[in-house]
Amino acid sequence: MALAVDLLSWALILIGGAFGIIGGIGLLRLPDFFSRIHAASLTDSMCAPCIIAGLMLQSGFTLVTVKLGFLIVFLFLTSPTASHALAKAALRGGVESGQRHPGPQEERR
Amino acid sequence: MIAAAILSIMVTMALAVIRALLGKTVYDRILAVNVFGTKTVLLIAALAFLTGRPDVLDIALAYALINFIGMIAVLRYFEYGGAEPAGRESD
Amino acid sequence: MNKRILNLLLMGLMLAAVWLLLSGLFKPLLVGLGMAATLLTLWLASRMGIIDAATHPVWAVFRFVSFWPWLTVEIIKSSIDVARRVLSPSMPISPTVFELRSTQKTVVGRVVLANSITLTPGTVTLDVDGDRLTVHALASESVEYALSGEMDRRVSRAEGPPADGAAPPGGRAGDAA
Amino acid sequence: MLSASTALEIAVLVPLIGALLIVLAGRWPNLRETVTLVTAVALFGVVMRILWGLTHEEVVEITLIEMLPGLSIAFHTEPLSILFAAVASGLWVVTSVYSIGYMRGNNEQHQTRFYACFAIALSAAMGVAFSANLLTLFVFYEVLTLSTYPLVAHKGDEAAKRGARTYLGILLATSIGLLLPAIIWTWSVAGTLDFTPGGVLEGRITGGLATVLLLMFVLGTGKAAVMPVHRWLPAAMVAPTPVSALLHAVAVVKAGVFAITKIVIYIFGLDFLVDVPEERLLVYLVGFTIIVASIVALRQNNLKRMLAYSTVSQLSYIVLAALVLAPLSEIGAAVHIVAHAFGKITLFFAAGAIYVASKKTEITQLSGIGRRMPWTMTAFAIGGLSMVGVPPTAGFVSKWYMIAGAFQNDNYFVLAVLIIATALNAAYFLPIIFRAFFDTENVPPKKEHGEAPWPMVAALTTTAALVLLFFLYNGPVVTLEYGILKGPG
Amino acid sequence: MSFFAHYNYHLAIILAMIGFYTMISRTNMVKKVAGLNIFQVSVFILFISMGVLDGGTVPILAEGYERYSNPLPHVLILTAIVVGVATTAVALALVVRIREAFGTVEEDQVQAKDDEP
Amino acid sequence: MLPAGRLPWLWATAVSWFMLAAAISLAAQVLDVGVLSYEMGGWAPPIGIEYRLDPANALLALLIAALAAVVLPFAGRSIASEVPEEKSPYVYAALLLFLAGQMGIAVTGDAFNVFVFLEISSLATYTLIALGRNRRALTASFSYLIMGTVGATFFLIGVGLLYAMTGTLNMADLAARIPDVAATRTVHTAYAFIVIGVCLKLALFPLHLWLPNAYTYAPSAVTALMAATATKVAIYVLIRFIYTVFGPTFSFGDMPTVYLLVPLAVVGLLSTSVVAIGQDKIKRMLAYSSVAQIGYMVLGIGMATTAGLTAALLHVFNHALMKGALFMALGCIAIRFGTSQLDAFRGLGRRMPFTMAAFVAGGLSLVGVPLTVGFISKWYLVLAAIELGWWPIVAVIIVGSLLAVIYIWRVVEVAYFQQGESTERCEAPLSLLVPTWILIGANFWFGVDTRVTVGLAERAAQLLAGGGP
Ligand code: NA
Ligand code: NA
Repeated sequence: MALAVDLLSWALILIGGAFGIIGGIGLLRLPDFFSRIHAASLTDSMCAPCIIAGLMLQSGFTLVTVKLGFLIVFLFLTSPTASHALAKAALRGGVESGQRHPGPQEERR
Repeated sequence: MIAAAILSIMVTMALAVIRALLGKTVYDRILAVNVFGTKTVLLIAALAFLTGRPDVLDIALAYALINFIGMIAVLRYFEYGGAEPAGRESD
Repeated sequence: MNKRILNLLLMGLMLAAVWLLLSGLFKPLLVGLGMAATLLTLWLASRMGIIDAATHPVWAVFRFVSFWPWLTVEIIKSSIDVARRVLSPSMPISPTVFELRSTQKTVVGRVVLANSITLTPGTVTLDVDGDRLTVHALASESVEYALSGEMDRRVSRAEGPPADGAAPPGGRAGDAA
Repeated sequence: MLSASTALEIAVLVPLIGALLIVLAGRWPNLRETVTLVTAVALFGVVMRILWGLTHEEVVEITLIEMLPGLSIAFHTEPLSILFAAVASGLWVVTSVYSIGYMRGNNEQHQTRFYACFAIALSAAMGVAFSANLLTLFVFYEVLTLSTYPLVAHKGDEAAKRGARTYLGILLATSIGLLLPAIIWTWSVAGTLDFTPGGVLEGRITGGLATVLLLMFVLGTGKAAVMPVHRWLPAAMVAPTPVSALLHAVAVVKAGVFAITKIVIYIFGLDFLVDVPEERLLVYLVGFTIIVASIVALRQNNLKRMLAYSTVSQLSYIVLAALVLAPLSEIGAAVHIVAHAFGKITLFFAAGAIYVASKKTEITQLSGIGRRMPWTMTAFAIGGLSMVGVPPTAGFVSKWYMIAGAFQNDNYFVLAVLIIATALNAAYFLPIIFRAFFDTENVPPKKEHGEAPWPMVAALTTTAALVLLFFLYNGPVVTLEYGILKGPG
Repeated sequence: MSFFAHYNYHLAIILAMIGFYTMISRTNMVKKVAGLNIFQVSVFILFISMGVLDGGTVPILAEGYERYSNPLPHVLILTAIVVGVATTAVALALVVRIREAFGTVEEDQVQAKDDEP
Repeated sequence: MLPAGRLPWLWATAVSWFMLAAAISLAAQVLDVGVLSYEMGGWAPPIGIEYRLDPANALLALLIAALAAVVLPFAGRSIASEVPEEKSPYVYAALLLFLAGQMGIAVTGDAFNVFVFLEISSLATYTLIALGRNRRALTASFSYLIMGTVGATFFLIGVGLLYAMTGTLNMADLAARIPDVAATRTVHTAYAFIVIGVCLKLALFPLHLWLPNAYTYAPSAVTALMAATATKVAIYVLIRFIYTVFGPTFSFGDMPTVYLLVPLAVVGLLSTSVVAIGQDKIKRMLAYSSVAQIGYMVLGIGMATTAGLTAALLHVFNHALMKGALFMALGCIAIRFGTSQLDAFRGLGRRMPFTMAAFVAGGLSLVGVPLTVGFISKWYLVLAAIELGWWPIVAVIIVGSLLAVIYIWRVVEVAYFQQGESTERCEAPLSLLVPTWILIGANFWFGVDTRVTVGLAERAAQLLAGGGP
């Protein structure tokens, strides 16, 4: 059982680390700002939770686990907020946002 | 294993720094700095395990908080015309 | 009983719990400081008008419990998709901006939808204006999926029947930030 | 009865209180001028009391304030002090009478300020006269400069302001830039600033450095107008005539030459300086000033400017006499302070009377004026002859002692200077006197005029009489001044 | 290897230089404040790193540890950080007021507006 | 939120008087029993913070308290006329914070604590300057903030390095331990950082650029208090570190302090005096004059003799009196005309006779006329220079006085010899005049009766130059 938990923990940490690096690569490779937001999102939504979850499994069930849980919740609440705020500010700031989908859209404001 | 986590986090941070230096827009830099910040939180958490002093986790929490607030503050600065010359409308 | 008082009490309990958990120390001095901090926060929060008789965001957390596992799966799926696009030498991306109509009736519901979209790699909410969401997608494939309204429906379902926190019709749902 | 030490204490105070009362009485001109006169007479009385004390062996020294050990504001009496104080306070009485006529006759502005500043200047002059050490001398010297600035700038137009600024600039710059460092140097060498019979520097400083120090004192005392720091004096001619009288005769320039004489006698000491050969260089500088200023005076057409350069040269007589270092020449220096004061004040009073009566300022306009203003021009002639040194005037007495002093030391350079200067003085005063009495009027006056208002005529007649009287009764003064030759102890 | 022996010093110096350069070279007042912060932080890091003991652990008492790093620098720097935060707050408040008064936070533009009456 | 109006002022004034009473009683105790020591919270140094009072800082504490007790009554009307009413409570809060910081520096015996108090008082100062009427007050405050923080951080670096070398922050312990490690590069670096940092705070030329604007645009009462105390406290810190902590042997033997301080002081006092002559805003003129006067103090410190240090300490005290009085006189004028532009002075000699008389009297003291305090400190400075045989320095001091004559005279001429548009009397209210004249009176009192100041300064100088705190 302990081995299974350890294995799961290592797997989560590895996956998290991998997604972190991929996000970093995306941050560099992707051509424009709004695309790069998605790469950052990768590190926030995948890398961080996976690594923290992996650490949680390492620590057993103690106060440390609870604190790590807090960390996940906190990151989950703040990271979309931050991304959204950043995207919105960039939109206002006049950063080119890629093509518009010819969907149900009207003139905004 | 935790060393591997730390290593990958640091690689991510390095990539983020490169993006922060490259730009092009100020928002790119803020994005990169934000990524760097959240990865710092992870780094601190991982280091807490590596050194066997989980007390340090509190710092990770505090850092996450500061990172978020700092990010919003900087954005508000840019949103409400810090970079632009005066007279821009803000709502 | 006054609902506002109830909300205040609940918030206070939450804050106290957070304090105790984070501190992990039960010396009288630290507990006392924690109580002082809790009361100060409550006072500030009520001065800022965060707590009123109408809603309490804490309920939302429980109400949306059924929604979380689905979102987790969604995040994993789209993470793999974005990772594939980033790593692929040809980088098959097609950044697109599109608009989405949300069907949620509460402010909290709309916030949950917008944040879920942002939380999911590959899409990010740029702007919220009333029931219209402006969304940026890394690939145009995500557009069709998002427009299909799967996530919207699930959020609405989790949100349940409109309670006292109904959004004013056509009014601003408020920014996520 | 006033004690001598109290008299010394209040000598500075009396004019100050007078100034205050003048300001308070400013709205009532008659009262204000009465206050001025009463103050002047009172001050003269106080000085006479001190003089009486001195002649009765009442030696007084008082320390008002001791800021730091050895550094104090203190007064004392000695023959030179009393001479200067007596001349200044006595002539203030006469000048006050004259001023009343001049200021009213000319309808001048700011008369209250004028009388108040005049009184403050006299207070400062008393401070300079009775100062017991260099610091006190310096303080009152500067007060004198500052209090006379408004007087020089009295007219308030651009020319007056420019002149006044030159006046202030040169006097302050020389005193702070040279006199003050010289004082500090003296302190650092001698450890005291007190005026001491026999001097304080002997044996403490080499001859060469002593000469440099003396040069700093002579040039730093800008009021003595030794070239090249004489320029403030012609510049100050923008002032009203009573002010010129104050500057040239009553207080200001006399404070300068008085200070130099006092420093030579009581800081350096004659015995010390006689043994310093380099000191001769200063004698040349001063002699040069006498000759050059006389030549410049000869070339002037403006009467007051001519008188100004005459003052420059006459002041250097005094400095020269002091630097000759012979006992008799020191007496000559002291006596010439008196003689020049009487003579020069007469000349300025006359020039002012001419201006008030006829608005004439140039020498060439003066042809035949002697017939319209006989009293004035007679007084002018007496004053001019005193400048030349012709008997029976005061100027003869002082020149006599100077020449005797030069013989005492076999100083032929000084003799030559005195002779040439006398010739030059004659060359610029005598033509004016001839022109006034023997030429016919070439410039008709704007309106018919006779003498100036009576207070002015009364004043200038008095001073002219003093010039003549001093020739006859100089004995007490000379006897008194022998006191300065008393050695230490 | 004296460079690496005192690498904390060198890092602090590099940071300080970055902050100092920012402060001097930027006309934007917010960036100046940012530079000032970097400069201050470099000093904080210097201080804290000086307290580190080889093999010492975080100076929080815990079971099983004998060797702790010196906590005094931490305590001092905590104070210094508070002072720094207060300074930054005042600086930013000033910048806000300057923008209200001059309409810009660029130093040269402020200067230009100052020369107008 | 805060009650506006007179209550805050009354409170602040009461506090300042209480502070004065405390400072007097402390000074009396110091004179009675010698050095006083107090350990914060019962923690002994080096962990705890020690407050320590000896003659040097007793004099400083007395100076701060006395000037505060005079300036705060003055501040009532002055602040009311220059700062919007709703903001005036903040002024008094910041003023008290400022005083707390100043007092803290004066009494603390802990090097790090000096930094903290330095910053506390500086933060209050930034706020106070920014409360000035003109919008330039904001930029003035901002540049002061940048320079001041850099200075404080330099100081902190130095203190940190000292701590690394000695393991203590207590100044007395530092003084005892530094000689053992004095030969190391770290201590040399620490010395350089501390001296430069403090010199930034005290506005030694050429690090003075923040000062003129700060003094010019701050509210008058604030300028008066700042000019009187803030730079003085920085001077005190400089003296403490050069003479007590590092010790004269190190500061003047191992380090080229003389070659750093004396040339800067000389060039500074001459150049800023010349600049002062060219100013049309009198507040700015006096600000430049302050930089020049700081030059005199640093000159005294740089002489490395007891005589020089005595002169510097005397000038610290005396300059506080004269500049406080002068800036208060400007405050009297500002309350009537809202400006200190030279043009506004036309005819003021008649319109505000008492204010202008105070200005002239303060100016005389600034020039160094005998019977004023200015003369006493300059006299001691000259004597100290002569003692060293530094004749050119004597010349510099005299030329500096001459330049002061010129810039003071410019004002006198305009005020007394130029006609204003109006001749109506508009004398400042008594609540401003009385404090101003109290300081003017002090200028003459301590210029005549020098026993107290010279005595204390000499004792303090001997103590400091002797090394032991
Ligand atoms: Na984030
Ligand atoms: Na996303």
